[in-house]
This record gives sequence, C-alpha cells and structure tokens, in this order.
Amino acid sequence: MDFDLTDDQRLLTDSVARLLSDSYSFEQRKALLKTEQGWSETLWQKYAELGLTGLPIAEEHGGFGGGAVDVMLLMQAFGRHLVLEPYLATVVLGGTALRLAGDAAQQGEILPEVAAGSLRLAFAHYERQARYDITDVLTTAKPQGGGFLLEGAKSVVLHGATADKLVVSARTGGSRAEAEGLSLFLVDADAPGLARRGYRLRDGTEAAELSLSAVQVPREALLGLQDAALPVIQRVVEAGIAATAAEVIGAMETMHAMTLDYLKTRVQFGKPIGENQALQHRAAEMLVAMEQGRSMAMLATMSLEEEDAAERARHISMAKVGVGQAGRFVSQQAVQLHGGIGMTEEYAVGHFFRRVMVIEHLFGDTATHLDRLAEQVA
Amino acid sequence: MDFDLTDDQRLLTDSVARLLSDSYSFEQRKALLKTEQGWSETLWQKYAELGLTGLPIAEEHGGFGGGAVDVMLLMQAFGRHLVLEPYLATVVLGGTALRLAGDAAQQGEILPEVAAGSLRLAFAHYERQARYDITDVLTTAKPQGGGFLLEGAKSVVLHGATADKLVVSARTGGSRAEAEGLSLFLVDADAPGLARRGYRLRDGTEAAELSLSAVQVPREALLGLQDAALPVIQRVVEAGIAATAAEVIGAMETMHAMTLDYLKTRVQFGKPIGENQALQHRAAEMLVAMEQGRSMAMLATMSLEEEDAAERARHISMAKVGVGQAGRFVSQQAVQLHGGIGMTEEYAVGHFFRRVMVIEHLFGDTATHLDRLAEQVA
Amino acid sequence: MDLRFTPEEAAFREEVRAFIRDHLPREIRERMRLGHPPRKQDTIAWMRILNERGWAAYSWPTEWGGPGWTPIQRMIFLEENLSAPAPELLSFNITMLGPVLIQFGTEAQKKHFLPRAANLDDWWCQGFSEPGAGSDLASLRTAAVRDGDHYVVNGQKIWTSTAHNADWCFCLVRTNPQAAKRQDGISFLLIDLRTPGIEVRPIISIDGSHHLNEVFFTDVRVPVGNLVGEENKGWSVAKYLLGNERTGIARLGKSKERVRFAKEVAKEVRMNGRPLIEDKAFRQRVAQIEVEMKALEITQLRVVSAYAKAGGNRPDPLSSVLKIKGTELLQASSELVMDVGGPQAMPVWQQELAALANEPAIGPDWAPQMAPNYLMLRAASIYGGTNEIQKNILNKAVLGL
Amino acid sequence: MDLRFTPEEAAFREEVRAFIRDHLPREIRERMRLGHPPRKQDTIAWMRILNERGWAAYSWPTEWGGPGWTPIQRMIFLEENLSAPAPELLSFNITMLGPVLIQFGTEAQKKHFLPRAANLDDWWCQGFSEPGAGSDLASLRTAAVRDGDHYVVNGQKIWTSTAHNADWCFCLVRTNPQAAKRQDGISFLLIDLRTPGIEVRPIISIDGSHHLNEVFFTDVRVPVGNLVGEENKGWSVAKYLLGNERTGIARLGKSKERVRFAKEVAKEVRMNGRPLIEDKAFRQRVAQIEVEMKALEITQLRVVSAYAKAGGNRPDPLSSVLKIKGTELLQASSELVMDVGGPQAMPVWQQELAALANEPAIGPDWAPQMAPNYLMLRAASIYGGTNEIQKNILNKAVLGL
Repeated sequence: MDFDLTDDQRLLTDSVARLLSDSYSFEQRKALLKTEQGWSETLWQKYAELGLTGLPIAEEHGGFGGGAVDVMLLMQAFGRHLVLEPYLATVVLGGTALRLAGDAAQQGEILPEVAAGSLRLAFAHYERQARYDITDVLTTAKPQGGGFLLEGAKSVVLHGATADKLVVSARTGGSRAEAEGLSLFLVDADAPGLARRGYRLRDGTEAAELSLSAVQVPREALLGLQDAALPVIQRVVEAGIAATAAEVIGAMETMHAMTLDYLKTRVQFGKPIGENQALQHRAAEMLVAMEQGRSMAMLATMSLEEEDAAERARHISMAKVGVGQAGRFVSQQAVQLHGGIGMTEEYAVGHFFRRVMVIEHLFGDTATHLDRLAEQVA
Repeated sequence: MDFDLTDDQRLLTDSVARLLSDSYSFEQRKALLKTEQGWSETLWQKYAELGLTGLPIAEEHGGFGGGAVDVMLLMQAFGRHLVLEPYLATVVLGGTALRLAGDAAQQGEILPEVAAGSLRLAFAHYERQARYDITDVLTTAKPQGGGFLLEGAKSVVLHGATADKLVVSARTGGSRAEAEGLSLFLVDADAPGLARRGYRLRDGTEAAELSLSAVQVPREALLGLQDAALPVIQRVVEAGIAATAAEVIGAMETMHAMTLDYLKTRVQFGKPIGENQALQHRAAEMLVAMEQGRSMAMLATMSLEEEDAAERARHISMAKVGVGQAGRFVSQQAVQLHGGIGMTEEYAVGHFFRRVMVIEHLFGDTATHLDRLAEQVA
Repeated sequence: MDLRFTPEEAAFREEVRAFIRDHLPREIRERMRLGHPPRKQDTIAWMRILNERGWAAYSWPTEWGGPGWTPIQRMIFLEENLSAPAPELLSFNITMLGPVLIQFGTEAQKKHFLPRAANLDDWWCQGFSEPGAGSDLASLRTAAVRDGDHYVVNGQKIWTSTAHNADWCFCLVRTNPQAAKRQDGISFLLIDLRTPGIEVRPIISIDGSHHLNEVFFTDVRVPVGNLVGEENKGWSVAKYLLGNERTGIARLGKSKERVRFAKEVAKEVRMNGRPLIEDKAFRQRVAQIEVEMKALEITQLRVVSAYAKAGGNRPDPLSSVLKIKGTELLQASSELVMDVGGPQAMPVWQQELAALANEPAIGPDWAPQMAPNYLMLRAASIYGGTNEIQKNILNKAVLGL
Repeated sequence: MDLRFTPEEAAFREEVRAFIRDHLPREIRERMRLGHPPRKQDTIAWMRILNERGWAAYSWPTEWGGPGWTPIQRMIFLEENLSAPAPELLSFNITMLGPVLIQFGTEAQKKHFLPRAANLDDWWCQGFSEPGAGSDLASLRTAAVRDGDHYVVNGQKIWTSTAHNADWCFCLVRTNPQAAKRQDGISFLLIDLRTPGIEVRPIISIDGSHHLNEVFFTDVRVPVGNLVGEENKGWSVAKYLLGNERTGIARLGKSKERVRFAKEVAKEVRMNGRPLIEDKAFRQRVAQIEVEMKALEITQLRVVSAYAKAGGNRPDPLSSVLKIKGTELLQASSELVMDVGGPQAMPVWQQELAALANEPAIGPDWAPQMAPNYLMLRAASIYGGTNEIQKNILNKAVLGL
C-alpha cells in the first residue's frame, strides 16, 4: 500500500502544472475554442517536447515508458484545465490499441511518431445503433484482394476528424452483438471511401461521424488477431475509463475550488453567501463526493494492470459508477451554488460541468456499469 | 375537485381529536403498552359509542354508512396518537372482507357486532414463505363432511391473538402462487385445531402466528366465491394500504411538529439548535416530503372507489411507494434532528418511527410496489 | 373531499386539448416535441391564436379580456399547453405586467398596454436584477432622475430574459437614493426599448442558447406617464408582481412531456441488446419519477384549490413546495431524457445548418436538444428564487423557524 | 503509488483471519452473524483471547503491551474482526483510556490500569455527556470539590454507554467553576463505580436494548491519585482522547458483513415468485452499496496511510469523511437487511424466551435482530459528533468556510 508519488512523478506533475498555468487560463482556452480546429497544434508540440505524448509508450519506441499512474496524474492535471488536445484519443485510446495488439512493425512505425507528436490517432469503434454495447458492430470487413474491404459507419469518434490514422473495428465474422468475429484495422485518414464529418461535442471537444464506403485496406492494416479483437477493444475502453475518471477528478477539484472561492467572496444580503450553513454543508457534501470519486479513479488506474479480466472489469465498472455519480453531483452543485453566473458561457464552471457530462456518457454510462455490477451480485 | 370536509366529517374529526387528546397522551399510551393485552378494551367501547367501529359499515347493519374519506380522516387522527386498538384489523381489513364478500346472513350476523364493538376480526392471509406475494398461499381447505378442513399456517396476523373471528385464506384449488383456487373462510378463534401464538411487533402492536391443524369449518364459513377470492383479498389489502397511508400522515404530522418544537427550544452552544440553517432546511425538506406523502394518501383513499381494477392497483401502488418513502425520510430525520433523546424508548419520536417502519413492511413494501409500477411502464 | 375533476372540469380539459390539437401549427409542435425551444415567431403566432380564442390573457378578469376562469381551469389550461407541447405563454406579458397594470395602472396605461400585451403586439421583459444583486433585489442601483416630464435613467440590468426579443421593459429604478430603507425610494417604470441610450448585450447560456441579456441605460428619457403606481412606491408593485398567483410554478406539464419523450426514444435505443424501455432499472427510474409527478399533481391541486377557496388573494406559502418539487422533477426528467440519448445526446448536431447546406441531417432527430434541455434546466432551481431561498421561505412562513 | 497490499500486509491479513477463524468461539460468532449484539461475557471472553495473543491493546506501543502495528495493520485487524463477525474490542479501554493514560498518566496509573484494561479485568466507560449538553461538551456541570486527599463529586452524566457493565468510569468534572473560559477548570478523573454514592439508571433505546445509562454522583469520594493530568487541565486530556486515532471510525467491516448477510437471506426469501437475490432492483441496490463501500475502503486506506506517513501525530480532518460516509453505509446496509427480512423482521420474536420455555422458535433465526440493528444504527449518525457536526468540522478544518 503506497500513495506516494515517485520523484519522476513529482517532476512530471510540476512541469505539467507549470505549463498549463501558463498556457491554459480560461481566457486562453476560450480563444482556442473559437479557432476552427478547437485546440492547439503548438501546445501539442509542447506536450511532445515534455515527453507527454510518449508518456506510456515504451522507451524503445521513443517513449517515456511510464505506467498507468503517470497517465492518471497527467489526465488529472488536464482535467483541472479542461485541456482540449487529442491526448485521450491519440495516446490513451489509439496508443493502448497499438500497444496491446500491434505487431513489431506496426508499433515500430506508429508509436515513435505518436511519441514525437507527429501523428495523431483516433479510436473508431462505437456505432450509432450500439449505444454502449461494445459488441454491437455492424461495420464489416470482407476479404478482398489479399486485404479487406470496409463498409459501415462509426459514430461520435473522439477527435476523429483531425486524426491521421484511425483504429477501426469491423466484423470479419459473426453477427451483430456477437463477441466473436471482431477485428481491428489501421485506416489512413485519407483512405478513399472514408468520409468524416466533424463537429463539436457539448464540451467543445471535437468528434466525428465516419462513413466507410468500400474502403480498401491491405492485409498489414489488420491490428492484432482476426476475429478476436474483443479483449483488446475491452482494454482500450477500460484505459479510456480510467483516464477520463482521472480527468473528472481534476475537473471536480477546480469546480470545488471555484465554488469555495465564490462562497467566500460573493456578498448577498450584506454578507458572504458562504456564511449560510446550508451552503456550507453542501460544500462539505461535495468534498465527500469528490474524495470518494478520487478513490475510485485510483482504483480504475490500479486495476488496468490487473490480469484477471473479470476482476478488472468489475473494478473498472465500480469506478465508472462512482466517478460518474460523484461528477454529476459535484458539477450540479457547483452550478447551483454559483447561481445565475454559473449558467453562463462566459464563466468557467459551466465548461467543467459539460466536460463531466460528456465523460459520463462515454464508454458506458453510470446505469450501464451499475447494471453490469448488479448482474454479478451473488 | 373538492378538498373540503363535509360538516359530518368535521364533527367526526373534532370529536375524535377531543377523545384522543384526553385519553391518548404519550404517557397514557405507554401505560397501555405495559398491560398484557397492549391496548384498551375501554377505549374500544368508546370508539363504538362514538360510532367509529361502525364508521364504514352500512346503516342497515348498525353502522354509520361512511366512506373511504371518513376512514382516512379517522386513521390520520389515530396516526397522530399511535392508537393501539385493533381498528385496522377489525374494521378496515375484516370489515372490508365482509362488506365485499359476505352474504346477507354473514353480514347480518357479524357487521352489527363489529359496529357495536362487541366482536373483533383479524385478516389471516399472509404466510411466512409468501413475503409480500398475495397469491403465495399454501394453507389448504379440503372439502370434508359438507364443510372444509383447513390445514396450514399464517404469519404476522395483525391483532390475530385477540380477535374473535378470523378471515382465513386457503387453497381450495390451484397450487402455490396461482391466482385461481383461493377461498376465504370465517373461522372462530376457539375452533379446535387453531393455535395462536401472540407477540408484539416492533411498534408495540399485537400480532400472531397461527397454525391450523385439521380445523373443521362448516360450508357456511365460506366467505364469497369458492376458488375466486383473489379479487377480494386484493381489495382488502388495498383498503389496508389506504388506511395505513393515512395513519402514516398523522404520524408524520406529529413527528414534524415535535421536531419543530425541539429545534425551537433545544439550546446548544448558547442558541436554539433551530437557528442552524442546515437543520432549518432539513425541516423544510421534511415538510415537502410530508405534503407529497399527504397527496398520495389522498390518492389511495380516492382510488378505493375506482372501478377499474388495474387503474386502482396502479394508484394504490403509487401511494404505497410515495407514502413509504416520505415516511421513511421524515421519521429518520425526526430522530436525527432530535439527537440522542430521539433514540430512547422514553421519548415519543422513536415510537412514531417504529410505527412508520412497521407500516412500510405491511401489504408489500416500497420495493415491491415500485416493481409493480415499473412492470407497467410503457 | 373528492380528487376527481368535476364533469365540467373534465369537459373543459377536453375543450382545451381539442383546441390545441386543432390549432397548434404542426411545425411548431414537432419542433417542440423534439425539445427545441420555441422561436420568437412561434411564441407570437401561438399567443395570437390563443388571443383570438380569448385565452391568451388567461388569468386576467373578463373586463380586461380574460376568460374568467377559476384557478383550477387556469391550471388545466397551462398543463395542457405545456403537455401538447406548445410554446409557453409569455409570462412577462400575462402573469407579470397584466396583473400589475390592472392593479396599479392608470386607465390610459390599461387601455393602451393590456390589449397589446395579450396579443403580443408588445413583447415585454423584466428589468429587475442587477449585477451583484442576485436574490437580493432591493440592493438595486439603476437611477431615475426627474427632469421635467421625463425620468432620466442610468444604470444596468442583468439576466434580462428575452430582452433581445422585447419591445418594452418594465423596470425597477431608484428614484430616491436618500430613502431610509433600501426598499423605499424605488419606482416601477415602463420603458420603450427603442428609446435612445439603451444597449442590449447577449449573455450566452451553457446550453449555447441566447435567452439572457445585459441591458445598459445611458441617459434614457422615459416619459413620467410611464410610471406605474406612485413614485418611490415601486417596491409594493414589485412585491405584488412577485407574490402573484403561481399556478404554473410547478411546470408539471413540461416534466410529464419530457418523461413521455424519454419513453418514446427508449423504445428506439438499446440496452443489453434489447430496447432500453424493457430494462428494469430504466423502468424503475421512470416509475419513481411518475410517482413523484403524481404526488405533485395532487399537491398542486390542493394548493390551487385552497387558493380558489381563499378568494384568490394571496398565494399559499406552500407554493414554495410546488417550486422546489416542480423544479426537481423538471431536472430529473430532463436528466432522464439526456441519459436515454446517451452518446448521441452529446454532439452539437448542426441539424439546421446541415439542412441549409442540403446535406442530410447527421444525428438522430430526437438527439440535438436533449443535452441543451438538461443544461438549461439546471437554472430552474436558480431563477425565481433559488430552491435554497424557497426553503428559507418555508422556514419563515410555514415552520416559524 | 500502489493500491495493492504489500505481501507482508496480505500475509498479516491472512494471519489475523486465521486466528479469528480458529479462536473465536463458535457460539459467539453464530449469534453475531444473526445480528445479535455481543453479551458482556462474549466481549470479555474475546478480549481475553486476543490479549493472550498480544492483540487486545492493538493500538498501544509495545512497551505497554501493544503489538507495535502500523496504522495499516491496525486497520486490517479491525476490519477482519468486524467482518468475522467478532465482538468489537471495548473502545473505552483500548482507544480511549489506554492512549490517555500512556500520554498523561502517572507511572503508578499506567502500571496498575493498563494491563487490567487490556485484559478487560476492568470494564471502563466514559462519563463525558451531561443532560442538555449534547455535542456541546464544555457546558458540563458535574462538580468535583477538593477535600483533603479526595475529590467529592456531585452531578449527573447521561448517555453513558455500558455503564451498567462497567467497573470504572473516566469522567470530566468541573474543578474550578470560576474559570474564565468554559473549557478551563475541567479535570479528568478515574472513578471506581463501586464507590458509594453512585447510581446507574438504564436508558432503554428504541431497539429495546439497554446500552445507555444515566449515572448519578452524590458526594462520591474519589482519591486525588485518580486525577489524570493536571487539575483544571482536563479539557486538553479530553481533546487528546477525542482527537485520537480514528482508524476504525468508518466501521466498514460491519457494513460489509451486513451486506453479506442481506445477500445470504435474500437467497431464502422471495420476490415475484423467485429468490429475492435474483431481483434486478435488489441487485442494483446491493451493487450501489458495494460501490460506495469500495470507495470508502480506498478513502480509508488513503487517510490511514497519510496518518502513518505523518508519524501518527494528528488525525486527518478527512476522517470526518470516513465518519459521514461510514455511518451512511452502516445505515444503508442495515436498512437493506431489514428490507430483505420484510414482514418477518417486524415482530419482537422471543426466540430466547421460547427456548427457555422449551417451545420451538417461532420466527426464522435470521429475523429477530434485523429491525433492532436498523433501529440502533440510526444512532450512528448521532453519536461521536452528529454528521451535521462532522460537516461543520470539514467546513472549518478543510474548506475554510
């Protein structure tokens, strides 16, 4: 049992905190949101210079060789500032898929570029009809000319419109919602037949609808085992849950701090509103929720390295539920305690609120994961 | 739409309120609890004199000919004082069974005695294995010598040990949990083969375990249709739910008033604890819950006369859920806001708490009724 | 005591329902069913249809064009209108300005403004809140100084809902800064928003919509004839306005409509390989909300009925219960809808832009307004006195704490 | 950072678990599994078994007979003890009196009282609360007046848990009523309950049990040698005692054990014609509690670990989080158990009376303690500083509000 950070981890968090406090004020972020791309190429390069894009990538591929805890610390810092760059999509989701399923050639080709900040990935798995069901894939990949022909559509692909390469799931066998028959493919963003329509999510981050119309990929595009990609997809999703859980912790920290500050400084009826005991207790309840959520985000991170898949999935689901509920409560109360100002686009708390809202609806929502846990009660 | 009371109803509530404020102080009630029987024969006669035991009984049977609203008002008053006498068992449950299923002879024989306060009934339906399932009856009634031979056991029969006659459900056909094959019988308390073990429930009211070992009853003991008693049982249970919902409203009123009084008078750290805004808001939340519960108790009462059985059952389930949740919240908070004193047997609030707890677990608990409602969501 | 509607009340409900069914333009209904807020022209069109039927000024006395309904009829009308779903009647015109003018206005003010308000010829907004004031209304600082036949107004209002749509604004202004109590020295003025010196700046809400505004007044000249009630006595006018009938405060029809919509979409989306509507946990969540809505429906009837019995003079302090529970249910039902939508509820689907560009819509038609509705309704427990303030009111007015 | 237990910690847990499995008398375990509170003799027997193993004084330094465990070991030990379920160690002796004597006691006091406390040769109770004081401890009025080699004590204590079982009581008494601050002029006395002038009167709790008492002191003569710390400085002693390590404050092992029990009984009872354990809503309720227990388990590890890192000097103010969430879960799990029992949980089943009368037990063996447990645990959010007080503490100590 050990909750201490290593020296390296301390160094990492300090340098990230410095970078973000210099370059990610709310005003700077708002300016970024107003650009067409909605995030900063320049900052992405800075992340690369700091080694962040290579954080969990092996040293042999130009990475830092860090572990799940390092990613957690980074995502938490990103959450405090609502960082907009495609770290989750590229390094966490795409990177995990390559790390787990890529062969030496694929890893050797792609991971160094990811680490260097010169290539961005996206994870194109979920489809519209699937909602949260990771086996509900209708996109097909049929053998053709030694390679595969991909046909189908993907929905709400995070940072899908600006990625250079996409990790696309498709059926090489089985039928809708079957566990068997899924495969992953690396598809170039400019592959003929691939159409992307980008848009923003409610939190300002970027996503896309993909349509694949007779997209031809070579045999070498297959990532991992044919027909047996489900365990990889599962672990990519788990990595996404752990990373976004940490991000929610960071977001809650900022919202809670802003709320405390507001309670202390906002004067109404001649006194700071924080003198109202009812509001004080609400702030204390937010703290309790935040600390319980923090514990669960830690659990998610620690569980990523658990070998027993059932136990890992159970802990991940617990964390998704715990962080989801804490995030919803804390963000709703943060807006409530701010009153009118909390409802405006010009004030930061609503942005944190929406990021937490979007995250709750990624990778299975609270109800979905509670359902999985309920199934196992015995 | 009309929420006014009639003049008769006003008269009724006034006279009941007078009687109870004279004879049902907390001290008087505690003294009653210490007697072996646990309730007062004398008061029962007073209720009869006031016409309460005949309240919902037809005038031709010596009753008052009142309706569901009259019973609601009375039960609410009983709830304010935690009346211990077997009104629910005798007049509401037993009386409803006779009113709905009794033939002219049965009604003519029994209802006048109930109205006069000289005969008490109990409703012996639920069995231990059934929990809340009203079709789960294992007790059997086999034809024998022109009558029936009853065999089985009944559990937690309200006021079962002191009733003069019992309304007993048994299977004349069908098997466990089947809707068909249920019949009701009137069984004398001193019938050979009927054994009763009385005890108290957690709120001090009386109940009993019954065992029926070759209890012989004549053909005339059959109450209503053979094999088709379920609709009657259902309506008896619904009458019980409506009556106890009203009782919970009365109990919440007293608990809430006691809590307000305590908040205003209890001094700690040099000021009344009611000056703590966090406690004020709790008291307001109790009020909100109580008013929502009150609305649901009214709904239950009004629904008793609804002819559409499905609609009636739906409203009754809604009321059971609404009143159950309100009662649990209000009673838990009443104890919490009283602190240590609320946890003691010598103080009234804990007695109200336990009455509300027991009622929630009669006739199907909150989860059971919410489940029924969920089944119908469409 | 009888919870059932009388045959007359039931017939009235049918009449209202039929009228809305037959007269609400289909395009407006369809947009609203999908959760879109009504556009300015939708509200105007619908108000005028209702006004032609004599229903727009639903709470006014007949002499000023009201239908002469009982409080229960008013409640039924509002619930049916919300459930349809139809655009809500512009409350600034109907439940705020109207009763205030009827009580405090001059004959000239009544004759000029009331018919125009009922027909939405003038769109009114409310200039009460100021920066830093929040629920502490009496701390307002916008000044009006008498200069001949005019007041000269200088100052700033904030959270001015629909000011960008509005023609007129009823404002609280300070006419005597020397008054002993903060509540004294305030006046109630009617201000034409086309007067020079007024600037309206948008405030964008977290759902991306433009409802709110800041309004700046710089040497704005308002004729003294636009004073309502006595000079320096505006606080009583405002109190009358705020304390007015709150029949519609629970907005239960909206919650009901949202739950219906959630169930409808839940038949289309999936959970564990089956329609979500078949999921037990989802059904329990719906059932729980429906229980609370049913309780609130009856509580509302009790409050409205008591209000009617009391001659309609003062709102029941229990209307704070309606506000608290009503907004909790608005929020619970909008959360339900969003959760049904799930990932599809998260994008800013540019449906209308897509249509303009002749591209097919990219999201499901039920999806675009799910999150905005949820986001916007977080304000329901803030505006009109936060739910915390409502609890304070209950403590003082009902519980004596 | 590593949430996993070290191999040493895991081995320690196994050791503790095995010891309890092998040494906890079967009859005690079975009674406790059914929710019965331990009898006096059960607690004594188990404490002596643990003391023989050197574990009873689990939080004391080795020089006074403690095992020298880390805070994490102590936490593991307490959790295993609660989960077994075994009788809880008498906290008056172990976590209250012991550390106080070790810090403030004379050598004579330590040598005499500590070994006897560890072996439960003396059963201690705590005389702090007084009528009307509640959480406002410093308002105490019980007076101790010096008379030669004795203090003469007069006054009354209330809520004195287990006083009827106890041999000794550590009390706060007022030795200087003229002190400027209410916290001054208080002393910490050890009082032998067999001293003449002491009367213990039972307070029956709403579960029907006798845990609490009033204790009356009339001219009770206490030797001055029984003063702990300095005269009039008892408040610091009390603060030390109350601020002491709160490793066990969440009582998570008890909640876990209750949930396990609920699931066990849920296999026996029915819902919709099937075992309740198969009911989806029940499973969701269990899963929700299990999620919160898991979170609290980790939060507790964090607090204990931080406490260990900080040298074990001061409790983390976050221990109020453990108290709030811990008691919420104790209450949620006891509610779950009661609801599983349903109607069978409502009777006062006189199992033991029946056994005495040679009659068969009339209720199921799992039923009798379900409601009493639920009732008694309503006090969990009251004693030791109500959860409202805990929120005040968080506001002051952590949030700066």
